Amino acid sequence: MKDDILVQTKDLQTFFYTDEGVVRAVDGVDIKISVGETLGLVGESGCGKSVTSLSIMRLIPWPPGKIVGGEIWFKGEDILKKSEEEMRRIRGSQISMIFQEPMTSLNPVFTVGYQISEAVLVHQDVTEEEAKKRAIEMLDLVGIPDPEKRYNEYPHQMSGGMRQRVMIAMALSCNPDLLISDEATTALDVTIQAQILELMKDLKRKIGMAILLITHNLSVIAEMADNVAVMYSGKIVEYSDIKTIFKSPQHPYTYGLLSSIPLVTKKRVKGQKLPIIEGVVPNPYHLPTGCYFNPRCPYSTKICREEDPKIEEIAPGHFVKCWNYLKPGMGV
Amino acid sequence: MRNYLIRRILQMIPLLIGVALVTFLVLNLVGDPFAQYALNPRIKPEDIARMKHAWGFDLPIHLRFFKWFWSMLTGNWGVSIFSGGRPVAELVKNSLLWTLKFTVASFILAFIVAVPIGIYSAIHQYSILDYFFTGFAFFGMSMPTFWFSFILLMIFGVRLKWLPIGGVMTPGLESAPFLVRLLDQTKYFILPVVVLAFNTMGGWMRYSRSSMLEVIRQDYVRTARAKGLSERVVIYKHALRNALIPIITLLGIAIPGLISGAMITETVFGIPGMGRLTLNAMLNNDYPLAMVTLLLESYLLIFGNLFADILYAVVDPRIKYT
Amino acid sequence: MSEPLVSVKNLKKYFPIHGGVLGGVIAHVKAVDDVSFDIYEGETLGLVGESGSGKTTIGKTILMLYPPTSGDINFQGTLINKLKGEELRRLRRNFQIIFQDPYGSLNPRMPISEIIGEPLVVHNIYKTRKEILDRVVEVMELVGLRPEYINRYPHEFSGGQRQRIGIARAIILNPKFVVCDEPVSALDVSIQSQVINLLNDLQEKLNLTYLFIAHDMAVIRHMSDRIVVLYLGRVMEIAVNDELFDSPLHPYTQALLSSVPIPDPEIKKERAVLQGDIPSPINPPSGCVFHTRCPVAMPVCRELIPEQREIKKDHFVSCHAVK
Amino acid sequence: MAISQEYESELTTYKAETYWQIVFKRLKKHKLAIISLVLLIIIILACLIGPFFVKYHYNDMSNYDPDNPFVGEYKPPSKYHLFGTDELGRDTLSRILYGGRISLFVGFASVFSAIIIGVFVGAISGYYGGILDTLLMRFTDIMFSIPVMPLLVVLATIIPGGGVWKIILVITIFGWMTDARLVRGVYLSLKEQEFTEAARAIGASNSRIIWKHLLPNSMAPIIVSSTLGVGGNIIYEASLSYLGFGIMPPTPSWGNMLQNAQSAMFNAPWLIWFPGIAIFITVLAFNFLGDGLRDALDPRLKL
Repeated sequence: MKDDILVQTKDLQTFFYTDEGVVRAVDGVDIKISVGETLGLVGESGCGKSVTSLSIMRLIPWPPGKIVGGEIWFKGEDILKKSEEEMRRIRGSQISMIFQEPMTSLNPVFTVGYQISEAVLVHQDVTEEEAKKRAIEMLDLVGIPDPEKRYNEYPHQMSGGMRQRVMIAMALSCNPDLLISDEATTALDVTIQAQILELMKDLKRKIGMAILLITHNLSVIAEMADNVAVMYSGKIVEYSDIKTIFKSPQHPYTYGLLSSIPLVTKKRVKGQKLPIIEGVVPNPYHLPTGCYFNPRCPYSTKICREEDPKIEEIAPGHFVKCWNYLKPGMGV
Repeated sequence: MRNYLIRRILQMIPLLIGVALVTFLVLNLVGDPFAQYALNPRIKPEDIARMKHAWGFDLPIHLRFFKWFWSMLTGNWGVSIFSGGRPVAELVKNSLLWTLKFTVASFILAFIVAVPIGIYSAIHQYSILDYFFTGFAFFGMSMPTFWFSFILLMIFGVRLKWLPIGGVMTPGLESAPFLVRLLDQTKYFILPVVVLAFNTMGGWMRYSRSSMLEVIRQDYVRTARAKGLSERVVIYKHALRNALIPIITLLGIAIPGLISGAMITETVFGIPGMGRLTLNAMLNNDYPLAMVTLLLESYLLIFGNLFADILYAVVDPRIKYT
Repeated sequence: MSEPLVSVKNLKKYFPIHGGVLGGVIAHVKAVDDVSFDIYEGETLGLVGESGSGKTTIGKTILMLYPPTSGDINFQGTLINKLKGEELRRLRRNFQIIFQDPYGSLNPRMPISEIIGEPLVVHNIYKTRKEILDRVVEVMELVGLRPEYINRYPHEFSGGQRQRIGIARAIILNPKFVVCDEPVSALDVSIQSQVINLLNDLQEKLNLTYLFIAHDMAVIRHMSDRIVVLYLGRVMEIAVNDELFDSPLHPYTQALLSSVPIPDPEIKKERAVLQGDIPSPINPPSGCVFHTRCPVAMPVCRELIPEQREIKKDHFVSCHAVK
Repeated sequence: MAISQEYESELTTYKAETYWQIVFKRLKKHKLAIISLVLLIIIILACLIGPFFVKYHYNDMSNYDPDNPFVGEYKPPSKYHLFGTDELGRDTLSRILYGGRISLFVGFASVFSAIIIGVFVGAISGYYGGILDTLLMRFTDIMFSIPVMPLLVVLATIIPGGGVWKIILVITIFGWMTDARLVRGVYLSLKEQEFTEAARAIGASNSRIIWKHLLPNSMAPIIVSSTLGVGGNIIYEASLSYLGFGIMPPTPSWGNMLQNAQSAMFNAPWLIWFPGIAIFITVLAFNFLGDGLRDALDPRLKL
């Protein structure tokens, strides 16, 4: 098992230094992704899931952001120790990334075909002709009809779903070992989202890359991921395989999230209330003492307010960061 | 693209007429310019009558406008009495040539200095050089053109005596070989060109800087980095291509400033250009001439803007298909 | 069911597109094209569709925020599309709207006392400032905002709280009918359920009628009594909640439901993925607008616009293939 | 309902700074803008109060005094005349202070009146759109297509008189278009925002929306443009005066003090230096302040 590990972060810390203070956007995150695994990273806005992925790419913009601690191991090497030049050779070839906003993520002044072949050209020793051929191949692979013609189109001539396909084609053009998908389907319509999710599953079967799937949508996670990490205020609060998380979540936050979302499969009972998590996500400049979730937690006790719990392995492969997991009366 | 161009050109027509109308009204509604001519003993009454007829002053105002506008369009601009009866067209031609020569020179100078500096400042935001250039830009923007001219004249003309303190060429060189004349001309043009360029540069630097800063923040720049492109390619290819698109509009934006600045610079340095011509026409109440120059300067501006818009459409692929 | 509270008949809303050589109108965005439905007192009518389906446009046109291109909007026996100026302004106290964007829908330069209290000022409901403030406090408590925050500005609140402010503004005049335009889609997951509960709670307490617009099928299912499914500005299907989810008849509804991911890893469903993109509403397909993506399209679908037929009781479908 | 009282205090209370507190806090980080602000206050106060404290009236022509070589025409700076004297032997310092009043007044007043016109035209045009908008904007385009300096010269010639008010009028006539376009642009984008729709939905009238909802939200760009505008107008006044079309002597302004200076270049350079520096420093300060305000009021920084 151990040799299979593709990416592993150890106590990763990425902070943002702003005028109002320091935001500990990612504060001691440990995740690992094995070869071919899909890890879902789930959390609400501002929990640090995107910052985690940008840290792995080492694309945190300084100022104001900076990776201040921890290690990121990729294929047995700490990429935080690599030079910018070495890192550049990894980006786009071994680790690729697709983003949330398909409308703004492509450069408006270059053709989509050129933008794909550019990725091939920087990483592979090929001629421009071959790169173009590869780009057209990729466009075809991601299901864009008439790829030769589409090659010469500009992003503004395409729909959001098509652009996201182009982004995927670009990301996969060098056969990466890891694809980071940062809310890649969030901005899309549900029938288009279904297309893209199917495409990603299909490509994964064909290419076999690992995926770090970042989303706030638990349903997408349920459909795609092998393992799940739940983030809250810059920390991982629960980490397990997909079935355990959905069947017996142990952290009150995970439980609250799962039970509060309306279900398309559930019959409506008029007037029935959804279970809710009270309150709002804490202000990153004024984090509560103790466990960050304690002000919203229905099971909060004295220790929760005073001390932040460590993440613990409560069952093989199931990690929870909570003082009170599985305690009687928790009702989870 | 074709539609865009045709639309753009068609939109210009009401503008051209409107500007002519405003120019006409401003200079006509105030009173009868010939009343002042009549006080001048050098002008014969029959000349006035002839001119009144030529300019249509015996017609109602709207017909007079059309008559005037038509004669403007057909190049039938008449003669200027205050310049010894020389044809207006000839006066304007000479002046326009001088104005174009030195504004185009300073335009190019400003562009090639300001845009790279602006881009550099954006890429190295908050570096020492960025601060220096920012200071420099504000310096240029805050300096009254004529005062700056005085200072340069005092230093390079009066104190150091390196450069002439006015005029456009050394007398007696009219028939000298081309190279000698060019060198001579350059000597006379250095100060006015620098002054005028300096005045425009500041704004351009700030504009290019913010345009580049805006682009650097965009998602597609992050995509380019995520692709593994080197920082050089990310900045100079992906970002710069996009940043240059709004900078092109500078070509249009800059023209009014250049024309205004030229008027003052011409006065300070004694260049017989359009600005000076307008000024003298106004000082002498030579309204017919002033109307021509004002109209021409406005049209220069309108066509400059058109040129900038066309260029914009050429570089921005998003416009081609709408 | 009794008489409808709101009745929409053959509503069309086209937005002109300017362009061409002379900058004239060259085309229209057919945002809403011949839509009819009724909303009954006390119910929640769900309006669901993807982008370009015209759901938001319908919501705003019903409230006369955009003048309709054609068609009638009947509110309690008054054709409000025929009203002008002052008459319409007077009537506005009866129907209100809750917006999608909790940031853009509150004026950043107004304290929330003014934002929430403005309807009272505009309609001259209360005369003194104290009366207005008392009423504002009352409504703030009703939507779960602490009255101490009355003098604060929108930027001091989180997204969920801003949405509560928007809700307070909408209900302060005791309207009968409220359009909820994607009220939770911009909110975080954990905040969505709070706002959903609040909306349900207020409906019960104030006897509100909702037109609930959303693109999220799960939220629609939780909220609505009846549901209208839209595609490219046209109604595909109208049915009662359970009926629609258990036995959808229109191929589009079926595909839409099948596209929704379900938060249960045990269910590995076989989904019927719709091919192709949503066509542009500027130039929608002829005949049935869905035929370009429809798995059961027939030649007739390209030619004829299907009529809205009542297949079962209270179950309307616009499809040639449904018998 | 919803939030239990116990936790709420921790959940919600962000800092309760007002908009202007935040703006001022951001502005304070812009060192040059703050220095400029202080400098401008000093300059304005000096021009307002200064003339009461200087020894010479701005129009006093000090007579030739055989015993004192520092008094008379074209005298360089000395302890008698700190900034020297001009061709008529008048005290340059006194003229600069008094002229500053005129120049600053012209700058402020013409910006103010241009804003009134510009806001009105822009607001109507942007909010109502349609034919009205087309007509107003075509007119704005036309005015924009006539180069400023030549137009100023023409206007200054044909409008009779030579006083301060005329110059203000002249500068206003061409100055309102920038504000009109600016305000129109802001209104166009604000009109699409949901809070405007919300105001219409509750039944607010058009004039209430235009003046109560939209105007306060367009203050930021107006403030920036007026700050920069004051500086710009001071330069316009100076340029006009230099060309001989501005404030007429004997009233001093920074511009007309420089009018005769070109001929004094050889023997009395201080007559060029001091008024020029006054204009330069003042305009520079307005530009820095405007730039700082632009950053501090940047609407992209979410509130």
